[in-house]
Amino acid sequence: MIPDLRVRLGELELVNPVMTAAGCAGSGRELAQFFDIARIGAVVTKSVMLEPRAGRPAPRIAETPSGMLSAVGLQGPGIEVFLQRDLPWLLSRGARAAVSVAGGGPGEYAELARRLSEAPGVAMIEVNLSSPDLARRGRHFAHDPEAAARVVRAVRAEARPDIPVFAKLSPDVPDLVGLARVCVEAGADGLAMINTVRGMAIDVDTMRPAVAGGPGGLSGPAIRPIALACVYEVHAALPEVPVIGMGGVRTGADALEFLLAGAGAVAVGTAIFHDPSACVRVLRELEQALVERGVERVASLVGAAHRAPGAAVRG
Amino acid sequence: MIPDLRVRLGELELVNPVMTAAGCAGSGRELAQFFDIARIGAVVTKSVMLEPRAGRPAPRIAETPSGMLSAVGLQGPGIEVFLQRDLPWLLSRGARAAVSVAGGGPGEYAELARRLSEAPGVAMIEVNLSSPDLARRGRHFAHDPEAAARVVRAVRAEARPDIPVFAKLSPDVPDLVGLARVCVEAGADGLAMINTVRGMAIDVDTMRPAVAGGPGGLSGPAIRPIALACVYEVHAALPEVPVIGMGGVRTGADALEFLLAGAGAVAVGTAIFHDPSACVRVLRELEQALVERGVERVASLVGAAHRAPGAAVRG
Amino acid sequence: MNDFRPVQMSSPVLTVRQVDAYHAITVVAPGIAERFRSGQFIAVAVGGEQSSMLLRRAFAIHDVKPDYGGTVEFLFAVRGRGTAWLAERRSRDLLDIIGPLGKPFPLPRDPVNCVLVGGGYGSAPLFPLAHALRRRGCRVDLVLGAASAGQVFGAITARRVAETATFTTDDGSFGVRGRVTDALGQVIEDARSDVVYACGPMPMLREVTALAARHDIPVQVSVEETMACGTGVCMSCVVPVVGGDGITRMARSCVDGPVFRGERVRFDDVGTIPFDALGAPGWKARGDEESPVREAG
Amino acid sequence: MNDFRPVQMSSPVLTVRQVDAYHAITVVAPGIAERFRSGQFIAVAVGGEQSSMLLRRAFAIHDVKPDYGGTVEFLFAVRGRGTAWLAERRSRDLLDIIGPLGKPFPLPRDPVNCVLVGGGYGSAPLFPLAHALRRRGCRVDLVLGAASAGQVFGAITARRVAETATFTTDDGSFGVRGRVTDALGQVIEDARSDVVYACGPMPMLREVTALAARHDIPVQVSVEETMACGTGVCMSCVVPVVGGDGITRMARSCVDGPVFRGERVRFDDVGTIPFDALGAPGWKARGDEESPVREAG
Ligand SMILES: Cc1cc2nc3c(=O)[nH]c(=O)nc-3n(C[C@H](O)[C@H](O)[C@H](O)COP(=O)(O)OP(=O)(O)OC[C@H]3O[C@@H](n4cnc5c(N)ncnc54)[C@H](O)[C@@H]3O)c2cc1C
Ligand SMILES: Cc1cc2nc3c(=O)[nH]c(=O)nc-3n(C[C@H](O)[C@H](O)[C@H](O)COP(=O)(O)OP(=O)(O)OC[C@H]3O[C@@H](n4cnc5c(N)ncnc54)[C@H](O)[C@@H]3O)c2cc1C
Ligand SMILES: Cc1cc2nc3c(=O)[nH]c(=O)nc-3n(C[C@H](O)[C@H](O)[C@H](O)COP(=O)(O)O)c2cc1C
Ligand SMILES: Cc1cc2nc3c(=O)[nH]c(=O)nc-3n(C[C@H](O)[C@H](O)[C@H](O)COP(=O)(O)O)c2cc1C
Ligand code: FES
Ligand code: FES
Repeated sequence: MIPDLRVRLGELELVNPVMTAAGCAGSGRELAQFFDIARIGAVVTKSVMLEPRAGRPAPRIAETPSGMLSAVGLQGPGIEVFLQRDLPWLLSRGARAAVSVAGGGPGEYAELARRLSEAPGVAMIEVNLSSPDLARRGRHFAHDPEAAARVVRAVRAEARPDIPVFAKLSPDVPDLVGLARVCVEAGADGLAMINTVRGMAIDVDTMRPAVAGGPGGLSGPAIRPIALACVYEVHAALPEVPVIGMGGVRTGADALEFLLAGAGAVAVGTAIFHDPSACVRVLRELEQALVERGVERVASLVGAAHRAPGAAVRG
Repeated sequence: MIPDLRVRLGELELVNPVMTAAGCAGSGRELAQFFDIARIGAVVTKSVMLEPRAGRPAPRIAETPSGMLSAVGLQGPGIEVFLQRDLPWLLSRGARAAVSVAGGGPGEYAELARRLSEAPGVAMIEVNLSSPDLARRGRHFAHDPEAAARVVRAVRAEARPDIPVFAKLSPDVPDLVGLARVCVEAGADGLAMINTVRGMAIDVDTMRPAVAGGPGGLSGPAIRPIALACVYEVHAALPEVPVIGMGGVRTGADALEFLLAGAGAVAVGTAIFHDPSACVRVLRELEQALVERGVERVASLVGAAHRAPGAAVRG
Repeated sequence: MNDFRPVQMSSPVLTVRQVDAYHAITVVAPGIAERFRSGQFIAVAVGGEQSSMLLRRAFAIHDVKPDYGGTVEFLFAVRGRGTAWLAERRSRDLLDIIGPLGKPFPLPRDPVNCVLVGGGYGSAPLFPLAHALRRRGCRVDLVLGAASAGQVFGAITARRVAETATFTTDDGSFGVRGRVTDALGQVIEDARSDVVYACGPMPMLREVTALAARHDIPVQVSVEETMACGTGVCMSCVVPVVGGDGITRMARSCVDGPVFRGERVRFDDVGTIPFDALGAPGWKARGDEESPVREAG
Repeated sequence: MNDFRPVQMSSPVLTVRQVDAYHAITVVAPGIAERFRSGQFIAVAVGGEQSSMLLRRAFAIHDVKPDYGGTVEFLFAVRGRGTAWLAERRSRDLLDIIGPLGKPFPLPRDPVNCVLVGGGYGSAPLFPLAHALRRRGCRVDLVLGAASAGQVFGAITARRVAETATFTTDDGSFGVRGRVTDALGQVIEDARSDVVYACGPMPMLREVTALAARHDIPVQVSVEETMACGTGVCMSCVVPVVGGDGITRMARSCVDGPVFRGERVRFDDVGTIPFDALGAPGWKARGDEESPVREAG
């Protein structure tokens, strides 16, 4: 038996449920040295902004137990170069290109959505809401449901109607389910969660924060339980809303956990730094796990952990 | 050089800054098989309630990367047995006994504080605010600054004036600094942070939540970066308020990280499950780290990561 | 009690062997070997110093020997991450071990007839028990079961230490087809057993306990509940157990057990908090005045 | 470019040796050995399958040999958790390695005079470079420095591969007391060096670059910035580097380097985002119309 790996997240149809997490796959070229990037469900780009961006000073990362802290600061070439160079390259390789966008206010997000809609081949737009809101002294949009809604509405209004828009949520918010609901009401076709968790490490030799500037974002397997709780909770509250689950996916079993919690697809982030082939390995392991369990369609597992104990998984 | 390990957290003076975290040291007897419990700064008890409590059904725990999920449900004997059996035993061994309390409402907390104040030898009362508030359909007190303040006020009012009261905070709150401030204004002499982080794991064989009942509390080294960010942030906002730092302390270097972030003392929790002698080992390693760095007084390091780069640590 | 308190040690691995479907590791651990009484277990740290696995793994002690000041053997089936790591150990590696842990099997004062029932790796602790009972002049009969032949542990040794050894497998690939309880009744009658000792999965223990009750003989069971620390501090390993006072408590199987009197364990309620357990939700209403001075554990 | 792309492999450890203050590990890694050009490095996963350490550790390739289809040697000082784990490997253990990574040292077309300057373990990649240069008929002089005698690596080999080998130690315990830059000027003059290659700590590279500038000869430096992936995807290893167009970009030292032309690296601004770097805060205001079509990397 070869399991059917296709998944459908609303209008977003994918050949399989494994994608890269935003900001963890370079431009795609780096990973293409290790595997054929057309084999995975989608390549999610790092968050593209209107202008080029230098990011934050080094040291930008620190290793933590089963995780890492990072503060890259969205270094990137800007939408111009992205559209001229990175997007065409991804498409030329047959990859499904999902484009993450970040901006300083709803206007910038809208402009990005418009530019992306003019280009052919954008499979999905992921709205990174953990970008600092310039109008509110750098607080993340995700911290303020109103601001998040404005951004999502702006993107949805400007994006071509056939391009699904996913809102990417941070777990560090007062009311995640509330925020999720607001984003969906503002037009998001689905949700991606979770972004990194606020954290910090201190270098005991220099006695200063290990990542320049102090706090950073915690990612990797360490945060998987947190991410799973978020996905589970949001799926319980909004079972019809497609969710891309992420946070510490390293193996096929981890991906399975997210699917069972309610994610329709999963993204692999930090694990790529450890194993550049992580996405295809996760896919292979997931397929194997389905075979072992006699599951014919991966889609049948989505949200299964919410069902009554013993309730059969529809093959 | 033998470093001076004494610390002072407001009125709470400790021979050294290492203590057990609430709920992770049994009744004290279990650990006393492995080391002399009088050697550490304090033994913090599991949260005592008015009545005996059976806790949550098994499986109560699951292992996660560099962490664990737990949902023990505050199983315990109740204050009566605690005062008759556990507290006298701790004192007979020369331990400093810090008593964590939990209740269903301010009245229960107050009653616990009163009972503890009648007993001799209680070094500190730690108010576990992550207990479900019965008046608000089981939401944690920590989720509502008003409710948290009522509890802290009630405890402070009933506790003997010479017993310091620390409020124990959960990181899963909308505004940690705000909550910290409210607790201090309500009379808390200090803060203990962090309690476990909300998380979840799914058993990929049974396809059900791995911990009975679904979500659990994530603890262990995985959450250390989150805990450090909380301590750093609260110390920055309220530098005069004593903080007991915890969350993933496993080694002396980890303890040092918390001190540098602003904690006046540290508590060891999950690491005890791995190594029953963890507290004394952490203490030894911390002492060694001070010697290596030529630091004469551990107290001089508290909050040092906030100082300007290069600012000398006062020996 | 001080003499029996567990010790934590960094123990060199002496040998790693494959025994049927199991791996057997022998470590040099004098302090543990000398304190050991049958039924006790060890808790092993897995994954090395920078391991992502924080929780200890519990294994019954299968054998202790006086060599090298004292060695301890345990055997295990590869199940998850930790046992997979253990299976890769080589001699001279160090293992961080705590033991001996838990309450041992109580031994009868008189030389009575004992039947020992094991399921899968649950057989492991029965071998040192058999020796201890034999030293007291007891008759020992063994009933060992498993899913199939490869998982029946220690068949040869079993025949040597026991008066009779009966084997059952679910698939009939070795010994009698069926479960240990299908064979146990006959053994009890033939051997005129006075007491049953059992170790294995919870459902097996429940049936053995029921069978012993029907034969009106006492039974000691060694239970297995998920453990994280093994030392009594994490409260993860609880099972509902009825105390001498008739009150059910959530007892920690690592320190209050793993050996309990079978009839005291509320097998049907494992994985729940029975409504009448001390401190269960609503419990207070029932017995407000009796002020219980003991808790679970 | 396809022929040079890095490979990921599970490589058996052949030998682990102690070399002065360093550990040297040789692994069997044919794919890496055959692609290798001097200056490239490998990224090693540490801690085994259930490791709590997620990030790879970068090590310069010190030697490749054709044995066993191709072996790769690297050497390292124990520094933190990962190198401590590596130091405990034994032969036949498997290491998960990616390589060869990064841009190699560019080799001169003509047989010119080259001086190679190494600090501490920064000497490691200079040995294969020396061989490659010698094969092209270049004169090679070596200047190797370290804090003290034990950390000076490869003194004997240095004397063999190089025309002259000069050693410096901060404490004077071996060779000349002082820093490599105290000796380098003289070597450049004596050897009439046409080009400098340097690998070592950033401050050393900065001084070597300044010195080369004073002698008006080009310098290639191999920089070391904290790395997490080694493959260009994490964006952690950035240094400010001036491009051919005069624009400063935050370049990834793992894929755009680790070898850069010395004068292109803004050593004084390492650990910052220079205000005039492409995309720095406020950068837009300065050059709004010139629409830069290249980014960092
Ligand atoms: C008192 C006692 C004695 C035991 N003796 C043996 C023995 O002699 N041989 C043997 O093969 N097995 C024995 N077990 C079971 C053994 O502890 C588990 O198989 C082992 O912990 C699984 O570890 P893992 O890393 O493979 O699985 P994982 O699933 O990765 O383990 C994760 C966590 O769950 C706990 N856990 C998982 N399964 C069990 C289980 N069945 N019982 C207790 N904790 C569990 C582990 O201790 C660990 O903390 C015993 C268990 C107990 C409680
Ligand atoms: C291109 C390059 C080549 C190198 N070649 C060698 C060599 O040949 N021999 C040698 O001994 N060392 C070399 N280093 C340094 C080596 O990578 C670090 O010493 C090592 O990563 C430290 O790991 P750890 O586990 O001991 O320390 P930890 O502090 O535990 O490492 C934590 C994280 O920080 C990163 N890190 C820490 N220090 C450094 C550093 N100095 N440079 C880059 N990343 C760092 C690690 O890669 C890891 O991701 C090289 C570094 C680079 C960038
Ligand atoms: C170095 C790094 C860079 C990231 N960049 C982005 C980004 O540009 N946009 C975004 O939405 N998320 C970004 N993320 C967050 C990841 O997409 C992902 O949500 C998070 O890391 C959790 O997944 P993981 O544990 O698998 O890494 C980044 C994470 C890391 C570690
Ligand atoms: C099994 C378990 C039981 C706990 N019980 C309590 C408790 O009774 N009261 C309390 O305030 N915190 C309790 N905690 C939280 C710890 O005291 C501590 O705040 C948290 O685990 C983080 O520290 P750690 O990572 O060192 O474990 C418990 C944690 C665990 C893992
Ligand atoms: S295993 Fe921790 S209390 Fe029993
Ligand atoms: S180390 Fe990851 S991009 Fe260079």
